[in-house]
Amino acid sequence: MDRATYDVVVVGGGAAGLRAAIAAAEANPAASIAIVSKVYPMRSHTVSAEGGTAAVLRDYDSFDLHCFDTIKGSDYLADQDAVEFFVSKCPEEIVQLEHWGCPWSRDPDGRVSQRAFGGMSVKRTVFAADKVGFHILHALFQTTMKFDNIHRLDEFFVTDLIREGNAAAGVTALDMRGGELVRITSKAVVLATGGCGRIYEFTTNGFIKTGDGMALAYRAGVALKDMEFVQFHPTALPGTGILITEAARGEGGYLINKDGERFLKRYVPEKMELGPRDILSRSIMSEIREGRAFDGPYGHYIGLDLRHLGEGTINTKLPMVRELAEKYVGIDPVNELIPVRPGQHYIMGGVATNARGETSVPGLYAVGETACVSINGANRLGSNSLSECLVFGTSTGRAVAEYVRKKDWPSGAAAKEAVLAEEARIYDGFLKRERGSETVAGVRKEMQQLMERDVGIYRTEAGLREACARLVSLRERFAGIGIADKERVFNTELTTVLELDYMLEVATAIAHSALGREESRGAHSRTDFPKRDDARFLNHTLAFRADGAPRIEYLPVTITRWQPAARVY
Amino acid sequence: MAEREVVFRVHRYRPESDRGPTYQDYRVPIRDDTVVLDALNHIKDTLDPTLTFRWSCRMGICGSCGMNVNGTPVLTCGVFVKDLRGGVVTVDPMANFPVLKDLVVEFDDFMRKLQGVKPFLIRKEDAPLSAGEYRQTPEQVEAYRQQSMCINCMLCYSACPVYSRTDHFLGPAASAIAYRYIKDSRDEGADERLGRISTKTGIWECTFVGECSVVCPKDVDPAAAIQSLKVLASMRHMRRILMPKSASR
Amino acid sequence: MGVPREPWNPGHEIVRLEAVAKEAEREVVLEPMVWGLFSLGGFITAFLLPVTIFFLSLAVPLGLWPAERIGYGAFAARFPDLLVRLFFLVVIGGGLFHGMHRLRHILLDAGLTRADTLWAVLCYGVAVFGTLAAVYYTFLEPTFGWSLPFL
Amino acid sequence: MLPWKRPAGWWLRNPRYFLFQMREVGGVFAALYALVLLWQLREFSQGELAYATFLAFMGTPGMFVVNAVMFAFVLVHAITWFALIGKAQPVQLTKEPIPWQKAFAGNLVAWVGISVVVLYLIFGGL
Repeated sequence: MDRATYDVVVVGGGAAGLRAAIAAAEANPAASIAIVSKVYPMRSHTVSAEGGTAAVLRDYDSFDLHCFDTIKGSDYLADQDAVEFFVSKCPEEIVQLEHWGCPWSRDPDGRVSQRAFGGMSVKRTVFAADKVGFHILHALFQTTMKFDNIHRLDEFFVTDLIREGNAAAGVTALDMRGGELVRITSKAVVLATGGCGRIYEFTTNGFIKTGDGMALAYRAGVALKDMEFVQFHPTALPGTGILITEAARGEGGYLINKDGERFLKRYVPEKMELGPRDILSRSIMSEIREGRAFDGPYGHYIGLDLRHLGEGTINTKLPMVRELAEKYVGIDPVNELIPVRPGQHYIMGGVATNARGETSVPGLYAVGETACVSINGANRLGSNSLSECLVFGTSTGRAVAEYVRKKDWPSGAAAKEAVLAEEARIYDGFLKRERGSETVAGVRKEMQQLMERDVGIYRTEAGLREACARLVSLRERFAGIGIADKERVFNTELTTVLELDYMLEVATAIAHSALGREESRGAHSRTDFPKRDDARFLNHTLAFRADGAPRIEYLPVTITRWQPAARVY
Repeated sequence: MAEREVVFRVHRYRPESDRGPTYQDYRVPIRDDTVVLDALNHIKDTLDPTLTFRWSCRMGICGSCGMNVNGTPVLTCGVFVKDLRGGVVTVDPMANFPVLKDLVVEFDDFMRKLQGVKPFLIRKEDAPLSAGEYRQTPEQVEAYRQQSMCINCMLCYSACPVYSRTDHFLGPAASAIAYRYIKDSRDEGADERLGRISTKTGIWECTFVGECSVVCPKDVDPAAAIQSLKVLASMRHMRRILMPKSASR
Repeated sequence: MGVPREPWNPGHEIVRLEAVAKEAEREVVLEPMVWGLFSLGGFITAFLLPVTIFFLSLAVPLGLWPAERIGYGAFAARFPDLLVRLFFLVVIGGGLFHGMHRLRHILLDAGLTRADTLWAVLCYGVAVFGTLAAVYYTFLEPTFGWSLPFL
Repeated sequence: MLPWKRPAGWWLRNPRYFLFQMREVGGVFAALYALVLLWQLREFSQGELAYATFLAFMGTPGMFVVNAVMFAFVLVHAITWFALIGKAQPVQLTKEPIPWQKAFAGNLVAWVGISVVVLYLIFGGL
């Protein structure tokens, strides 16, 4: 039961968390900032982002156009004031990262290159070959090493928020290597734990993306906003779910059905392969349903054709695509089609915040995929999410630096109680459980299959009701999970149980939010309500944790200059 | 796809109950596309939930799942079981690091060394953001691209016989990252970094075994980077002897 | 290796930059020099030594050349040539600095790391002494009145 | 937390480690032969008789075997060295880096050329 005290605790060491930590460290050099992450920061899932990050840098482009693309892509559910703020801040984040050493791909004149991306009207996506997330993450991570006031607590698994009065006052965490439950007292907490893709069976997300931050905020009474909007990326490798970047299409790749036809001409004739992700994923599902897909050991798939790009372009612009295809499916994209199918990729929803990352709890902030500001609305455009992490990472870091300047230190009394309660819950509750009737892998698998089937690309009222009911029974079965590993040091069985706990929380919010939205908008596609319904649902969904089912409320979308219109590509 | 069973001999070490390491055998059903990490996850999910290892992205970029498989350091997400020779697959934690539990090792030592080489751009004066990006041609990016690919997976340290005898040796990955910044046309910290790596805790222990570059999953070629650093450091040293005044530039 | 875990101390992984900078001040002097000589010696031996061994030690016993090609007379005829003397000096010095550096590292690799200072003194001592001896025999040895051409 | 102990025969565990050790030993043989050369110069300076005795000793079958072994190891050293210098190019002379295989081939050609020149200039022609 050790303790530590920091002005700011940032939970999560991905792009958003690191950017927030650096911004806070710069804005308030007197403040001490801890990055608390359940993995070493360079393992964070930002590392897997491939395609790029959007910003208006050239004369042919404009802030208004980027705003419009983003808002149209969001199916008019984005808050337009937030989008305008976001778009205006993207360019300086690109330059900032460049100044911190990020190896952006360059034009011959030495300027940062830009490529085409789905749903973007012009070449707007900055990239570093196709390892953009990797380079951003390592540039940010290595830059944090410059700052004396940024401390890292690597491999600390956060179990709960500490509150004093109403305000956030730190976190309790498992020091995985020491095997201790510890309290980390702070004036403010920033949640930057990424998304929750592991709720789904077929996902491009890493094992660590279990919605921890969302669940922590949700339990603290903060609303989860727009959780029904789950993005399915059109091109993931069947079986593993490894992501094949949208840049493959941005650089000119085709999607082909088994008849060798570029079938997108029937769905998005204007944009073809550069249509938004929600529409492309549904188009692929239609092809599969109508029997025009290939058949493989992991079900139906369609082909991503890069052969016409030539070996040179593939090697310079898409080296990782080639590496992944060769290494993981034994296919050389220079000569063969890459098998792909849609897989869960991103969640537009998240902890309800404003553009400064503030939640309804004083001192509690959220940023990145964990948060919902919202700029992504019902469907995020490819390459807006890394920019989102950077822009709102900065604004949140600055906001929290300002907040802790004025805020008094918490007394610490609440922290002592909290850590005792957590010890009872985790050590006496979970760790002492003998082999129960259920295993964590079994319950997790059922949840994933359930979400994939009933809360996936297509949804119906019957399916969603079924999902909500079965999540309740899964919650009951969760209580019967036994833990075989009784050791405290690096107990990954224990942490996967805690992660499943978080995931069930978030899955429930997703299913109930989806049930409430009786329309089809962006990534939320109800076969029983196939039309967008602006009269009833030009609103954000807010899900509050409550006994039994979550309480659902609605909040109007902020419209500034772009009136909702039909979304045709 | 046909299934068959393969025996996995897995290193176990439970710090709270074991005196020393042991091996435990598991029979795992294998298909042609099963990677070693899949087998470990099969063990964890269905056979023995106490088996402990790190993993996340399973696409060879996060660097979590490095282990010694049949004695060779690999990312387990990228090794097909069907490609391994011999009947039994032996899985050990990465060599040369303290073992925390089962297949999990501690490498805070590397994190200190990484910090030591100042892995960030050093400029005499930072240009304001409003001035836009520093210009850099594609050729200038190419000069350090290879070394910028390091994912810190630690396979090179596990393969390095020099690190295994001399833990103060800076080691492959940290050296490669130092070289990456030195070769970056935007950076002005070469002298500082060469000074840092030309110390007792620097690069001089390297005997160019070259195994780091063989096991590197991202073709970073740290062995070559260290040789180049040695040349640069020697030249800097000679310059400081011959021209002591200009050396501190 | 196997450093015992410190008492829980959040942020203990962070090494303060000043501490790193202090460490960096202690640059080594010997290593860049011996490594430079080792490197240079590597080139010299790789390019020049195989042909030398072959000519002086293997070709005659193999019957490829008559014995007088390496006999006293032939040697005495070639040796006054400055280039020949330089050649011998360079091959001997290069071979010694290269080989002795590697010997030191072989000893360390064999696990004898504690006596590193001793190995360094011995190995580089032999290299320096041998090179000085080579200077003596190529340019200063008085029997035949050899001397530097400009002395 | 177990301290890791390197097994004593680590360099026999994989062929690359073994080749590395052979390369290192090859370097040591270069030093040994340098000492032989030094000895040869010393005997040469002692006059015709001493030099003849030296040559006679070097001509014995036992010494021939020793010399042949030294030659073999020095060859290993030379060839591995040619391969390595292509891999570690600190100075890039051309626009595109030269692949190490090409550098290796170039080094071999240069080596043969230099050997011929040495035979001609130092050892008195062919």
